[in-house]
Amino acid sequence: MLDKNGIAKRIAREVQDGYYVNLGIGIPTLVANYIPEGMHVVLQSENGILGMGPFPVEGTEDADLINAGKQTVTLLPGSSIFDSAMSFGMIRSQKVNLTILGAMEVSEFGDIANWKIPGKMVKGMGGAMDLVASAKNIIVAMQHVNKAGESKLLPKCELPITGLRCVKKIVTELAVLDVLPQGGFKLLERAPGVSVEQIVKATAGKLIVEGDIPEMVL
Amino acid sequence: MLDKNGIAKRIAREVQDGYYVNLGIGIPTLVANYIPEGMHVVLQSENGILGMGPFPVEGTEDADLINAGKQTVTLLPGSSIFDSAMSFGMIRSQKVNLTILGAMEVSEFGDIANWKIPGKMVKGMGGAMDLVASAKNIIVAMQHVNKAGESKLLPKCELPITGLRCVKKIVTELAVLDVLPQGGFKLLERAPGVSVEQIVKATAGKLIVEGDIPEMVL
Amino acid sequence: MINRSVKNAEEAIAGITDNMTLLVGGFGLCGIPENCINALVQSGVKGLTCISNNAGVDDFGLGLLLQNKQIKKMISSYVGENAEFERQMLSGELEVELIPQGTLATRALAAGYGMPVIYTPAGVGTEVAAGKEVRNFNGKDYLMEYAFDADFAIVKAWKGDTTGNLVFRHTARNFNPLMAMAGKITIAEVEELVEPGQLDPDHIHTPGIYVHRIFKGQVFEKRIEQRTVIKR
Amino acid sequence: MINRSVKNAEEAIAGITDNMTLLVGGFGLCGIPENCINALVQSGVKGLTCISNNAGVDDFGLGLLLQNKQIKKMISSYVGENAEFERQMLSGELEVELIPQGTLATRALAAGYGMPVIYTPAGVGTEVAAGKEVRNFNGKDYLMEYAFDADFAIVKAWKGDTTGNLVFRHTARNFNPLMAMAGKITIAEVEELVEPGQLDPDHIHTPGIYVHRIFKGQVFEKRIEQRTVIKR
Repeated sequence: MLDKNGIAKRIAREVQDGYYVNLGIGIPTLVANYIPEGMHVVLQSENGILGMGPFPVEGTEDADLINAGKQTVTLLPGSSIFDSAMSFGMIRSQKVNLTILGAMEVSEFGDIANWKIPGKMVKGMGGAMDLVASAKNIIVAMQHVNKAGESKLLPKCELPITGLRCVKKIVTELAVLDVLPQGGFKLLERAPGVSVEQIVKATAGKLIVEGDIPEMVL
Repeated sequence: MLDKNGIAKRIAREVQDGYYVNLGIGIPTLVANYIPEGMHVVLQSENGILGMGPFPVEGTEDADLINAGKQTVTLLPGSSIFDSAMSFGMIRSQKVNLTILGAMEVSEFGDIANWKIPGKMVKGMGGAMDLVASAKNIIVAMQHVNKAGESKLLPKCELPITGLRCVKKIVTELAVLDVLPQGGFKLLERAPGVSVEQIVKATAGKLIVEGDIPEMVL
Repeated sequence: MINRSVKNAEEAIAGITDNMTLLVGGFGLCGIPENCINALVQSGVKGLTCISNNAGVDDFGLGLLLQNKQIKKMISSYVGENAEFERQMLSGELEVELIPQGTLATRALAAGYGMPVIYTPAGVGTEVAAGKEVRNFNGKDYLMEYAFDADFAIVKAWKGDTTGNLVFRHTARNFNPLMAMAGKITIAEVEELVEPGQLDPDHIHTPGIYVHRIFKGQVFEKRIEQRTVIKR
Repeated sequence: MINRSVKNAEEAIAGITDNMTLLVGGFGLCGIPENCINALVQSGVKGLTCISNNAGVDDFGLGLLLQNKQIKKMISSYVGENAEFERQMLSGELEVELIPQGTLATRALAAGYGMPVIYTPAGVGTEVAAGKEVRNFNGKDYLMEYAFDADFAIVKAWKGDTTGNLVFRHTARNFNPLMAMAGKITIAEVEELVEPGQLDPDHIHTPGIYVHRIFKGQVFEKRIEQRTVIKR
């Protein structure tokens, strides 16, 4: 079973040299910590940065320099700043290679719900609907089951959806799964110490298990 | 009867303090020479300048600094440079207060033809179709009759049109005329030494002459 | 050159009256027009519709107008971190329209560029699509979204000149150039107001033609919402 | 940082093959990708469709490709000042599609911003409207125009860094940032190629994400088409 950092570490292996990557809030943000040295990756923050760097050293933080999570950040050499129309322009025109974000639910067709729980205060979708509608490669980082122990990998999303048929891959504390175009979660890897049976039990949507499922390498 | 500079001088009187103005090629370009000292006007060039200045002093011309007529120009203090999408964006959103351009024909409904003569080499419309379709205030500077002696103020354009119902005012070597929304050229002023009869004779479209027509003041 | 400078925030907001629609620049608390917001609080203008990515926090930014019940409706993409907002929203005092962040940005761009509508895939198949035209281009569905139509825009820039040219600093750019282009009347507050010729024409983010009133803000608190740092 | 620099124009244009569609930056002879054009002449690639505001002059710019009969079709707003162009057009060797300048710019913007179509009033009621959807918004008619869909874009910038960030100088900006955004593969030639960190992030006109190959041009003639000066 993986912790949050383990999920982030596993997702980092999906990042390729030369990628422009947009990281959502939460576990996705941690992925930046596990991108191998020497791999050239540029982080996009949808409020208007390419080439986002780490948090600033105490005392150097700048109110004019924040990320999409409103956290103070830094700029790396080669970075650029642009307005929000251009930022979503490059997202919409699929120049960003990989989008990693969290989810409350994912359906076996790749629908995602991650912005609204009926009856609770709704804060808004921010840039999530734009990202999921546009990105060609979306990986979801999330827990396999919710706090009530119910699966978040469902035949159909029950919460209001954020986008249709967009999630390509899911990494949870238990497994790595592809979402197949024709529907279904194809099990690719088990987390260390996790059995296929555990994953079957935790997955409410159609799970496809073919042959031996290797344990993931981190 | 006015010469080209006279037409430009008369049009300059239509320019108001605080205006952003786009000047077409030919007579319209000359209008810049007659804007009164102390009047604050900003010239827009649709290839991407606000605050265009006069031609450069010999030896200081810069290949990277031209106007929409491809002539070398200068920048005035307070100028700005932008790309062609923003340039036509500000034209389309009617931020440019006044557009002055030449024409081959204008109809009594304000249709304009100024880009194409069938059978002759067609060079293209450049930015003219965008300008006439978007500008809220368009003044045409042209000769009242063509080289064959035929009126260019017509009931209907015979040449391929550039835009519909867009011209608000016309200044020729003979007269100043408003184009009425309901159709018709309303005669406002005669050029020095020109009689109403001369203007009637040179105007093929519906001409409206009401009361005394004053001679223009330059 | 045209001079579009005004004395202060009070003079700048003249003409903003009850029930108007305002476009407001900023992302979170970054790059918000603090001085204009404070002047609006002082003016007591009511029934405002504010189009802004966020709604400030309880005691800063648009939160101040909310506290004072001057806002009737918010059109935003994300409105967390604001208890009074939540209270007014849940009680029905405040109308809230949530729209995707890229849609918000592009509807402002459309207004500034004279495009009546834009098509975006954001929100297709979701409740955001309710009542909107869906159209398929090249096998993909898009929603038709209208350009914003607002009375005033208030934005904040780093530097500006008296002709209205604006330069933004780092991510304080965000929605500011877009809201500036989209306003029928655009008001810009700047940290530094200079004479024409002091800004490089090639570095101007918002040309002065889009800015109708400009002034040097009296105070810029520039509050940080999430101070995240690495220990020395 | 990602390194997108290539050695020279020859390496940069690799993969441009017969019958492809190219977006080409520049206005008149100002800000044209001279080095790429020269390399394309050398390459002998044929049947090109070029989307460019103008078509160069007889012996410079795209005129060189025309002389060499490498262009099948031009999509432009204005094509004067070119005798060979005129000859090929009148003889039917060269196909020409004339479109309004703002439409040209905005169709490129649309491609770069992932918008399938835009609406513009330019050309309504004219022969440009033939076969196009006309739609009325707020009492005004607009034409629906499609985003460009081109294989490559070739642009010219003043400065660039190895990650592909571009800065343009004066009116040599023109269509260059738009064509750069619109290309599936975008090639930029620059007068000065610097290391990441040497360009101010706030001054970058085209972020490197839109630029796939960048190189320092060998020679920039930067010819002036209409030298208009005031005598000393």
